[in-house]
Amino acid sequence: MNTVLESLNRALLNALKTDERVLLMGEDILDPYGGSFKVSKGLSTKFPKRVLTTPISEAGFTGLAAGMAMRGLLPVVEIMFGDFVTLIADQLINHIVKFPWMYNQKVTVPIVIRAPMGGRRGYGPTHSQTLEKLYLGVPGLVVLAPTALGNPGRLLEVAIFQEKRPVLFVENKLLYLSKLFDINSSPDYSLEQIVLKRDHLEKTENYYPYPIYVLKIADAPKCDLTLVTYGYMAEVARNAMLRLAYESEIFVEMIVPTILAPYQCAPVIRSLDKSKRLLVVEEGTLTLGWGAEVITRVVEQLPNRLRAIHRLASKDFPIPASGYLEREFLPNEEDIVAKVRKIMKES
Amino acid sequence: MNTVLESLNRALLNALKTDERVLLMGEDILDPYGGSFKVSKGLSTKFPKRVLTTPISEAGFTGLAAGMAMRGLLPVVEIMFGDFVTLIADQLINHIVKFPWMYNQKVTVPIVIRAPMGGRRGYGPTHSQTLEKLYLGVPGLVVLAPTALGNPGRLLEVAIFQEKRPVLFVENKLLYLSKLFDINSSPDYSLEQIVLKRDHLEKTENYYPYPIYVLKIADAPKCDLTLVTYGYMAEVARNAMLRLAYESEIFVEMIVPTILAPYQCAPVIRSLDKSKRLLVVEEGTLTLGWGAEVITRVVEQLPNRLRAIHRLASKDFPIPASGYLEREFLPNEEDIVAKVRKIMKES
Amino acid sequence: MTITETNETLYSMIYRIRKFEETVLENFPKGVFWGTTHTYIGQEANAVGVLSHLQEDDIVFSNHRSHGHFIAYGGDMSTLFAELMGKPSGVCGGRGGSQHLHWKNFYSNGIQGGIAPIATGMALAEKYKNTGAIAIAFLGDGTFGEGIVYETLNLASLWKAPILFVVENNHIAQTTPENLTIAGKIRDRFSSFGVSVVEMDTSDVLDIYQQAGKSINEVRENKMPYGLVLNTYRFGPHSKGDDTRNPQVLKQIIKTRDPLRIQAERVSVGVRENITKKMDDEVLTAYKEALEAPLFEDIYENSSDDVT
Amino acid sequence: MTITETNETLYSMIYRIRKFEETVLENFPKGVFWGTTHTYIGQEANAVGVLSHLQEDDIVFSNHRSHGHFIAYGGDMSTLFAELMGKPSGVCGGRGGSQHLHWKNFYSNGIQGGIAPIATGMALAEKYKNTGAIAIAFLGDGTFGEGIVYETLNLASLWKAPILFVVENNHIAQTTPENLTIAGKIRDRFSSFGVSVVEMDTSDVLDIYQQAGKSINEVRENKMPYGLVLNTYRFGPHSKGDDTRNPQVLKQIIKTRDPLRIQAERVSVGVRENITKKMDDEVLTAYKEALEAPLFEDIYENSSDDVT
Ligand SMILES: Cc1ncc(C[n+]2csc(CCOP(=O)(O)OP(=O)(O)O)c2C)c(N)n1
Ligand SMILES: Cc1ncc(C[n+]2csc(CCOP(=O)(O)OP(=O)(O)O)c2C)c(N)n1
Ligand SMILES: [Mg+2]
Ligand SMILES: [Mg+2]
Repeated sequence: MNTVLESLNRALLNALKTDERVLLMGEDILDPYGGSFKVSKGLSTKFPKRVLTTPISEAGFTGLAAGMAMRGLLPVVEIMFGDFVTLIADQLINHIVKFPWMYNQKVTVPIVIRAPMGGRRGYGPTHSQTLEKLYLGVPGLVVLAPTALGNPGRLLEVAIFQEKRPVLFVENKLLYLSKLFDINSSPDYSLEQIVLKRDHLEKTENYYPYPIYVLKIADAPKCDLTLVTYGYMAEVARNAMLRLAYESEIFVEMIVPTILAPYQCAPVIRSLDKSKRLLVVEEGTLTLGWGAEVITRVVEQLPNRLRAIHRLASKDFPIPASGYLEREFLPNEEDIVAKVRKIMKES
Repeated sequence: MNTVLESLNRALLNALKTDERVLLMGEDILDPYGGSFKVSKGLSTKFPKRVLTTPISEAGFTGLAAGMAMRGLLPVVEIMFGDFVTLIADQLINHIVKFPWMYNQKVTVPIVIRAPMGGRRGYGPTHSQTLEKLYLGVPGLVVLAPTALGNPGRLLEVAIFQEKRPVLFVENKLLYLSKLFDINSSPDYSLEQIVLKRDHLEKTENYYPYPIYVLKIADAPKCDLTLVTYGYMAEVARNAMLRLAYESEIFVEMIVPTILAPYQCAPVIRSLDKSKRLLVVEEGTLTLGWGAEVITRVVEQLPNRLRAIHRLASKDFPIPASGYLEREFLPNEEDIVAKVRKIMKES
Repeated sequence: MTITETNETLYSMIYRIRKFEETVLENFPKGVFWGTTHTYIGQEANAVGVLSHLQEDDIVFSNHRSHGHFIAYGGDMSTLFAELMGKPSGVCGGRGGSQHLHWKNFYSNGIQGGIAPIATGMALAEKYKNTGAIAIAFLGDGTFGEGIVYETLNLASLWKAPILFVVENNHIAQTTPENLTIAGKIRDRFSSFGVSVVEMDTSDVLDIYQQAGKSINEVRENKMPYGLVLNTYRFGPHSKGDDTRNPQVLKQIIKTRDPLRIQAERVSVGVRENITKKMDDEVLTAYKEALEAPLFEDIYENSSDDVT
Repeated sequence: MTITETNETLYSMIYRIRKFEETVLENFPKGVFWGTTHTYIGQEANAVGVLSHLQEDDIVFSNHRSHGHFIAYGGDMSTLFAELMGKPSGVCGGRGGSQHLHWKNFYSNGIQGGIAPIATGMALAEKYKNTGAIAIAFLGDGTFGEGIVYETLNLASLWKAPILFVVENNHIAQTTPENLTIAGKIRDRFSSFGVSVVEMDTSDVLDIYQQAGKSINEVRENKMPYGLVLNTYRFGPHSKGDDTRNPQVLKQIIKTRDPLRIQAERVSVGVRENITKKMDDEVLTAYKEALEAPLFEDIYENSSDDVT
């Protein structure tokens, strides 16, 4: 397995192979095309009855998949561009996530909704957004994001087979092409994988199967700042970390969860114990993004023990088509480096 | 003008009277019914051509109103229950708010979307939510919430006539029946109204026409805690303030903005200078609610100067129909009193 | 079943629903129920006629006006009363309330239209699993304003979902008459997606029973979607006290279109009296049982942790 | 205009669009354009035939496949090229890109279906203001999967919006053939909402021009919505290099259904050569102008504040 894309593709293949209840659904996912980003490539040829190409009806087929999930199947839905998750808001919020709780835990809706998000490809305002923040505060929904630091395919399989709650599985278009991180060939870094205990509300299992990754500069003499991010931005930030270490002797510890919601902030708090400086980086627009809740949960526990709290995110505007403007609006490696340097100077 | 409901109703009447471009649209808004919560009562009788009852097509008529707004009219749309704003997510996010910016500022979309939110009426999981948090981070959207401390009708008229950007106008079902606050007959309190300068991004006018209210206990000897909230929760918190002052000599300063997004946190920061303790109260579910961004903006500026940072919000669950459960899940006066006492004890 | 038995069963089901709903409306002002309710009075022949053909595993997806569907499905009245009262013993433990029910293969939700794809997905799952079960979804006329209904008709037709869409066209949506919400004809909207549809204009449960039997058979045999448009009348308010229709006109309608009265003529006076008594008893007993069931307050004392 | 003039105008418009799109596809690999694009080659007769009837204030709402519509509307090719290049001189200053255009009364957006209610609202606003302007909205076959289209047909019909819905049924949506996305007939979906519709299966711009003239007149006179379903063919890929159709079949289609070739026969060889030369020049000049226009980089030096 080489890229995130391959890892995800193989996971879907494996899921289809090992369990007849698994069905894929989405626009243009049949071979030879295999979906806009090719995550479904090769699957419809092998499983023609269980890979269903849909009309352009995001709400309709998502609801339909939810109905299947409630009757024992394990549907995986692809929203062609994550920008279109706006169209499934009602199905997701007023139907899918509500059913288990409002029906007094008598049903489960084990649906996985995959959505490729993100910009940097010049697709413009309606095909470049990072919209998961809309759903991070929705009770009953699990939002996952693979990282090249871990095993994206494994994460997807866990979402399909182990997670009983509905899942929004957020992919990033540029992350698809990222190579899976291999610590053995990356002597500059050290990597730790944390698995958290579940909170008391969910009694069935004891551990979240969603690892949180902690990446450090190998043999870092100190920990200057805790950088929290996910998905593709972790790839960008990983490079920034290296530059900061080598160019400025600033040592960043990066925390990369694979579960975005429900929030799990313990590793962040642990890291802040040393660093006292927090920077949350995300590709979505700034206001009320994922980072706002991370920061809030941190400061509820540490109201006065941090020296710096910052966010780096997209500007609060639509995403422009023009490459120049897009670069200006989305956070990039240079922005992270500059931001961290500034924080270090000021705090 | 007596209640919030009457104030809003009168504002709509006035808007229809003074400007032919104003149109109302929504489900069941015709007389004699006058809308589910009666905000449109009497209007269709007086303006039969400009008060349009719609099919049950929230996305459709919202989009339609947006088209009207782009061609010179001033439509006001009612979403019968705020729970149904999920259905307009795509129109709002991928159409309405995007048009002005992506069309290079060549169009405006002066639409006002009114949405009655909130629980405590036993309507159950799909008719009791406070969902504005979905939209608070959407670039280009103005989210307003009237308060009984101010002039709800005036706020609505400003939204219709002065605001060129699309507006989500969040009402609360219980707030409708609240009496407008009259400082003259409320000697226990002192009230201040703050009007902020616009930030540099919006160059056209100098002041936000959206006041922020600061309510204190009259002649309070100190300021123990800054409570930030909006809408109906301000009514609940107002009573809690009084009890805290009289029963426990705890003096709370309450900040109530009428604009929820774009965020305006300067008065909160000013107040925290004295109090050093922050409590954000909202009726929406906790995670990534309005308060998360308020807190984040505050701590970005004051990373280590506060003694306590807390939120009070609905539990992260759907809202149950049962009255008992609903009371347990939504924040109420008793919860506020208890929370503030606890904060004071611990910090 | 003999024809007589069928007639008596249909009559008693209609009566049962009627009595249940009357009990709800009668007691609402006393404050025993929570929130709001949408009663089914006048439309009973639809639920009874259609759902009499259900087989064990068949699925029913209902909407905001669900009591009649729930009872005709075989749902327990006491737990339904309790649900409306917000009690732990309710159908959904008080969490759902009137519009959000689930029991066995019965489901309902209070968002207009959104149930359509879910029910269709359920039907497809059963087809995929080869259980032979079908789905039935109830939709009102006003609900045909929602786009999701059409996405669903398209998908159901393309993918041949074994589902019967039952449209209860009571010519009004809350307070809005059909002519302000429906352009063209509901019937044609089915055909335009290649879905066969039958339209009826009757409050005679026997007519509906017979046609529904055929339609459900077709769904079952051909494993395809069908539509059944039932023109009908809501006798009461949309929820409570919000009826804006002309009372004279309504009175006239009730005179000619009361399913209870129509079916009563097929049942002998004696049997009718027995049924009436029996149903009155059952409803009253169910109501009392619900009323006497413990409140959440009785169970939890100031502890909210256990609730979630 | 004489018939000859009309024929020449129609031909030159088709040629103009064809040449523009070919220039886009030809230069895309060079990296001069941003993002992606959806070209209109093969469907030119639709835009040209329909939009030739526009009056000054009429509104056009287009979709992702908008270049042809934009050019037929009278849009400037140089600013369109510049928009695709992400330049400040672009139609929307580089903010929108290929799918998000606005100039005068022309608008487009890249979300399938969502434009339908907006265009309808615009039509209603013009009716309300009594300007006499109408709206035209372009929708693809695949877009009829989206529920919002039906909400819109219902509203447009109920409220009598002066709008012409032009369906360009190219029998494919991205890579998915019509039979996998459309149950029943698109035409019937209009009628089921009480909207009159005409369907044509031609690539002859003159046919389309004539029928569109009638349809637009009806919209204008009766101030009501109408549908026009144009069966057509996309000759190229959906965006770039993503054509999964059988090349043999496609070749055959292009042979019989090329609007440029069909219309060419009505224009004398000499005139045709003139037109060709003139249009080639215009497109090339526009392309060069766009190419030479300053970049954002040239204007702002590392300052992002001014951008917003
Ligand atoms: C999406 C949505 N919009 C609006 C409502 C509010 N509402 C509840 S019932 C109703 C009328 C429904 O009319 P119809 O479908 O004809 O069913 P009926 O009430 O006549 O049985 C409305 C508007 C809702 N529940 N869901
Ligand atoms: C809501 C939405 N879903 C999916 C897409 C992705 N998409 C862009 S074009 C297209 C196919 C559209 O097909 P059709 O309507 O037939 O138009 P055509 O491309 O054939 O002109 C799809 C699926 C989109 N832009 N918007
Ligand atoms: Mg109805
Ligand atoms: Mg097409």
